[in-house]
Amino acid sequence: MIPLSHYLILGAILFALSVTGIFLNRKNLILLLMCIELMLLAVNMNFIAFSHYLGDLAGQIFVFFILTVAAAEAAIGLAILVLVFRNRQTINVQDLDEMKG
Amino acid sequence: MLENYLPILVFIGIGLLVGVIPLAIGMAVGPRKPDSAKDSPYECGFEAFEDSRMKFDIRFYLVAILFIIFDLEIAFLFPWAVALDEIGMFGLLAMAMFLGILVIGFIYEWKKGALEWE
Amino acid sequence: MTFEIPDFIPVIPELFLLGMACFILVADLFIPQARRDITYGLTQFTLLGTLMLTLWLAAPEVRITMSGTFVADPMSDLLKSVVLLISAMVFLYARPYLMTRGLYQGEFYVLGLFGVLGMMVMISANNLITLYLGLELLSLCLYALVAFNRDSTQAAESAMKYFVLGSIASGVLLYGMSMLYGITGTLDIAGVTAGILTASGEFNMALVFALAFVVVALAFKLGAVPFHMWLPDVYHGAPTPVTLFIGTAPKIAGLAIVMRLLVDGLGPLHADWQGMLLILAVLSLAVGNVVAIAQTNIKRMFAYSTISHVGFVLLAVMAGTTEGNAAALFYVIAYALMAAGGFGMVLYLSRQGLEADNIQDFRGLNERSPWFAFIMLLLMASMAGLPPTLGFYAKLAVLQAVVQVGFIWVAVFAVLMSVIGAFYYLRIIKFMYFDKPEDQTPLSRGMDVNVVLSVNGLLMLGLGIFPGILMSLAAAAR
Amino acid sequence: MFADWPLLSLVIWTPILGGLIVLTMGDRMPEASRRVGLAFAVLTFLVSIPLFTQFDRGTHEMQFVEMIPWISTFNIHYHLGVDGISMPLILLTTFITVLVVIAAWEVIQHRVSQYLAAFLIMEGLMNGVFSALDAVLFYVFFEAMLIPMFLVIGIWGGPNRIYATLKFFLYTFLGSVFLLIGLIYLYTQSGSFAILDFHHLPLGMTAQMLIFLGMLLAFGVKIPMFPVHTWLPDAHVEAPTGGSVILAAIMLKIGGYGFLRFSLPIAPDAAMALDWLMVTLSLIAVVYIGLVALMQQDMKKLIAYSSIAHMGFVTLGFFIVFMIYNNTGSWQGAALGISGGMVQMISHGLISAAMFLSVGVLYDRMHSRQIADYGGVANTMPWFAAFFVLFAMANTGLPGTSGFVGEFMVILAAFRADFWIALLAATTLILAAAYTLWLVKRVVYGEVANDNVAKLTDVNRREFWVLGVLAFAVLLLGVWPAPLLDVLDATVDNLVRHIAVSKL
Amino acid sequence: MQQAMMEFWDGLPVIMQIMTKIMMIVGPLLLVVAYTTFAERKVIGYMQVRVGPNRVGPRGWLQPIADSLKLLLKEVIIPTNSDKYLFLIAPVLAIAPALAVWAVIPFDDGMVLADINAGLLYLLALSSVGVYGIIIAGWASNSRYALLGGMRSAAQIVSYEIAMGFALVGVVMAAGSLNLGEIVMAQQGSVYHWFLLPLFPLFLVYLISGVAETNRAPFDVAEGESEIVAGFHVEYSGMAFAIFFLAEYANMILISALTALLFLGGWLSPFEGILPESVFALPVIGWLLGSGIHWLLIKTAFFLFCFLWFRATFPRYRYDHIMRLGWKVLIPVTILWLFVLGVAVALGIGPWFA
Repeated sequence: MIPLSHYLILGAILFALSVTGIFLNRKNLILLLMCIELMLLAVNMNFIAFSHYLGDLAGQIFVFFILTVAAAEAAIGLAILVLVFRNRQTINVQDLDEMKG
Repeated sequence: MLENYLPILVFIGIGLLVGVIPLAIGMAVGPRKPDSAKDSPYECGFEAFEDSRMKFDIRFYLVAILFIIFDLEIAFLFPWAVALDEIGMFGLLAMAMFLGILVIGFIYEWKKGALEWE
Repeated sequence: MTFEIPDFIPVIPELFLLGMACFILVADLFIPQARRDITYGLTQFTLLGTLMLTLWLAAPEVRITMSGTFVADPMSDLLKSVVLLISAMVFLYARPYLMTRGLYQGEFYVLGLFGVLGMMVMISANNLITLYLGLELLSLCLYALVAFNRDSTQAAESAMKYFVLGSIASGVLLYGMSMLYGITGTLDIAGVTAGILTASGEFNMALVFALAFVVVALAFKLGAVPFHMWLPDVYHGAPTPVTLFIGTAPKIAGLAIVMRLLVDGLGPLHADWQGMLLILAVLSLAVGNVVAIAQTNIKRMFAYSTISHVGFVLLAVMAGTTEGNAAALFYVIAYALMAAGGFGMVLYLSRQGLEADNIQDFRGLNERSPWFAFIMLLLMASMAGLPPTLGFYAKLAVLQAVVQVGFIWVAVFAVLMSVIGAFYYLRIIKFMYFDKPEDQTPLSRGMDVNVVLSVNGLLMLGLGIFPGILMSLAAAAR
Repeated sequence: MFADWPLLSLVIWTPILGGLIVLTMGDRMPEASRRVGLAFAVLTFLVSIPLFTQFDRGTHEMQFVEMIPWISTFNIHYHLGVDGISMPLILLTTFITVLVVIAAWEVIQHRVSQYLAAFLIMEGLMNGVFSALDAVLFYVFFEAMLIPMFLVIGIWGGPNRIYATLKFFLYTFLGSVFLLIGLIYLYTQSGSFAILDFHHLPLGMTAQMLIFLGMLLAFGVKIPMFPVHTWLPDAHVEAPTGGSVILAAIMLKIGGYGFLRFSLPIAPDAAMALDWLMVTLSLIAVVYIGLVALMQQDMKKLIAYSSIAHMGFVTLGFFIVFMIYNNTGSWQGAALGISGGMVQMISHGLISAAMFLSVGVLYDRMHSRQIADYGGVANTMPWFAAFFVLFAMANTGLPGTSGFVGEFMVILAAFRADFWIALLAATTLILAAAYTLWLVKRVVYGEVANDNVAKLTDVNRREFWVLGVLAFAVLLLGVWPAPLLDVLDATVDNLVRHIAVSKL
Repeated sequence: MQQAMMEFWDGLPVIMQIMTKIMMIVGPLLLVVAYTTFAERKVIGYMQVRVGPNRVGPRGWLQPIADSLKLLLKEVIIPTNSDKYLFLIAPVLAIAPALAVWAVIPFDDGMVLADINAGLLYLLALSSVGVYGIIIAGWASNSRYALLGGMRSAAQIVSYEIAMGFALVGVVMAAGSLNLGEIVMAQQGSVYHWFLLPLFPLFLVYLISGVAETNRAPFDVAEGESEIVAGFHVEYSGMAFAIFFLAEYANMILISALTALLFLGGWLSPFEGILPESVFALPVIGWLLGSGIHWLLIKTAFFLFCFLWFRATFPRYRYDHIMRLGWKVLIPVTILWLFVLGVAVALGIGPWFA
């Protein structure tokens, strides 16, 4: 039996990786989208681990919903990405500077 | 219950091996005589003059996006289908509503021409 | 195991809205562009119909249904009604703009309706899942709406920023929720509260972590400093009608989840989150007000002003008392009404070829249209918190709550910041009244916009003279 | 017959209603707007007269009280009432507004209806300030006044109007928000926003100090006291004549009224502890600002500084009571200072209004406020010169004019406190005489200075009546102040009795 | 003897047992793949009234061996500018899932490597992984034709995967389980109990989708020689190419087997419930007519033959027609049938859902 903490640490590592990826990545928007997905997966990892160890199904149901929403989010993200590319011919993060931020 | 998955893991490993080993043998046994004409990408005889990772039709993206959405709906349908006997009429109606909304989305994309290819 | 058929009565407004949104989505496909008014009419009918249903079903007791995931109580009745009303106003103001820019499409309305549905779900969430789903339904619609003008570089860019930061916020929120779930073993908000109370001491650290994640995520969504980076760009880049939409009703829904999750759900941790909110509020007040002064684009200016208003709302929530919560509700409703009118005026001034999103565009409005200059005057006075407009009572209520819990210096700081804030609202009044107009194009929009915008502005005064009604509603909601 | 009428509400809402009516008339028929505006101003004045005639002079209790619940959540009431302090100020307001409306008759040609509406609405709001007995109601009226004034200065003002109006607004707003915090604190302590409840609320010294300082910021800016007076010269100079009149005659009095209604009764111990500060600031205002006034080249600015100096006198009268008590050990003598301050406020309301209107008369003809541009006006405008000299005399405190009564009372009170303070205060008589009379000399007397002055025409009938009525009032109050003092008596007496009791 | 073997077997470490079992699946499978290629050429040859390969070995029976030897000895060309690692990983990614899926396929009652509850889900998941091989191959080759071919076949596969998924949902609804063995057992009774009947539209959709999923004719535009040369594997040669080839045929067999399992009762005999019980008690004949692995093989072989048959018969579809068929015909049909099925299941109609 793998102890709960292992899963949680894995989840935390994934989460930290995604956050790091988001903040370090200055080149590619697609990478950014992938990091966001990774973040949700880290959360899912947590939920499933908890759900399993608590013997409560609600967490897994939540994961189901998160997955769906993540897909919808990815769809919209990609659509916006295409829009950005069409308007600017680039998906470089640093090029998104038309407005002072 | 988890032990049932061990064979699967092993099988995947073997599947990979079945891919890797012949490839390795092929590369070891086969000749290795590179020349520029042979190694250049196939262009119907033209010289390859630029990076061929060109832009491609936006519709491929569209298909990908639509696929993600629909495939996840299927993910919802599976557990429902398994439990259909137990959740009774209410379960059926709930899924009917869910599918109804899906169908509305489907009609929308159909009418909007997202499914047209030419 | 068979499912119990839930009590659908409290959910009727949502179901109606959902059904109508789906119907409009399909119906719009078969409506030619020239008859787009039908879509618009249906949308307004839907919003008003839902409003009627909400009011009709409103009741003073708490009704929990859908296996405990959905709650209808006085707070949800009040907030939903306001959300619906304001959304209807938003669509009304937006129409002339959309028509002149070739954006008069059914999708705008359908996305808007689904966004409203998302808000209603958020407001009625009694379970972390419902809360998250409502939030995402709203967010996804808003991302799409921001990018609605497909030929605008700015819109695409701001949509991307909004999307990325919004998604990160959702991720952070989920992470916090997952920890709460792990500690308390339930996704039910009331259960989470109970779980926290019974959780043993070894979970203290984890609880604070979870709390920090939740607070950060909520701050992101509300646009509190230092998590406000997306807000000015999104307000600026989005088409003005969308800015109008984002700037109004979602704030109400945002406060609703703060109430449900933070105040109710994590109520036992009040001592821990009070400090966090205090810092967020103080920073928001400072940054929002000071940076707003430097803006020349009115949408950006409103964005920073939003940040400062969020600071006020957080201040009220921070108090953690019933009065504080009521004050927050009152403030956010007042703010949504003001912002609707403010952006409504920007839309009112815009026309083919002129965005009217520059503060300079308000020059000499008093000569072009004294009436609407007066309306804008009321709106700005209300935002600045000048009596006898609604905005004053909102600030009064918040300050009262803050002083009551002994944070007198925070209250002093808040009012100092609102004096700074008054400056940039006055600047608009100055442009309207003291300067000569550059643009002499006569202003005329449809009768509907004229009337509703006027009512919106006069509401500032009307509710300012009789704020008791709204205040007691807000008080009853807590 | 008026006793059971809601007189105070009428006094507040009649002009506001009139303002809104005028506003909706728009700029198409300026003449009609003026007539309607005047009608409402006069009507309000008439309505306010019963307040005086029906006033019960024997009691300090609030009279004409109206009280209905307003915002039940916060226990806020629509609570109106007047006593001897506020009633004269309401009369002053309604009276001056009539004159302002008349004075604007020909001068304002641009957006007439908005101008008149602004003044009428402002009148209502100011009446509200003076009659509100609920702190929130007071604050609402107090702040709401700012918007019309902001617009009046900004739209119809002089070349530097935007700077002036923003400064005016932000100074006043900044000051008042501290008042708000103080009121909210008092609410959390007492559970209601009734001002009279605040009076009887026991408070610790720290709380009193903070509240007193907060209110000092609000009312000190308004009155204005040194060193937060700098907005006033700018605002006065840039404002149109009507704006200057209202500003000087009434708005400044709101500061003084605030001290009497809020600061002294709510935080008497703090006021006592800080009386040295208040007296010092007052004396600085009297002496230093008097000297500054002497240097002015601009007529309006000169009058503005003179106003500051005179208001310094008012605050001196209010806060010297504690020193009198320390000296004489009796609170009875102290009432003299407060009464004097009140008389000074009313009197200054009349005189400053008259002075600004006079300058307005000149400005309308010459479009200049520079003293240097004038000279020998008496030659071409004899009637005007007569009025101007009279008002200047009143401003210096010449016996027989209203200015004399107040100043005399305050100085008399000051002597009971401390000789040196009285002496310094008395210098105001000399200083005021110096700058005012020098102004008169330079403007009115002497040879006709230039062609422009030569072309001046004397006051017309409208201006004559406006100035004449004011002159009458100034003289009347100067020779027969008794009606005013009668009204003040009971209330001031009670106030002094109240602040004599420590709240600690 | 048998006793000794059993003891030997039980003495082996678990991992060895598993490996042995897997070998018993993979070995024959690869053999079948090899001979399917041969069969294909032969069948099509006869259909087109020619002989097909007949030189190597008796009647050409050694042809597949020769082919594989030839491919083994040819150079694996790695084009310049290609992404080397991805280029080599792609074929592995194509073959591994195609084989690993067999872990959950039951050959007879209980005769399954991994008897997991989520068998169908596993199957769906792994078959999706195959797309990666195709896309990566197209991308890594750095060739326009490969890229375009890769994109096209990926789009095609994912499009049909939706229809396929819906069809599978229908099966699950009918069977009430995701376990493939249980799905087969749910069809027990007689030939009328097979899901072929109540799920007939889904059966058709599944079969068509299966053909499209495997990029087989008439849906083989991705590698349509006349349009984009050979699709995603245009740059592949030697063993690398052979592995793609292998994967395609393994998938084909898989789809055939699955069709048999899901709709035709798998190893169940068509005579079950029709012939009297006593017949099955007979020696040999009883075994032949009764349920057993041979019935599964027969059914699989039939569908495999269909694959070849289609290729010989139908002209290639145009790409837009393929996409239209997938999205606008198959998906609506499946969704509609799911509604029908839902009502039928809820009402307990027929012998199937009672």
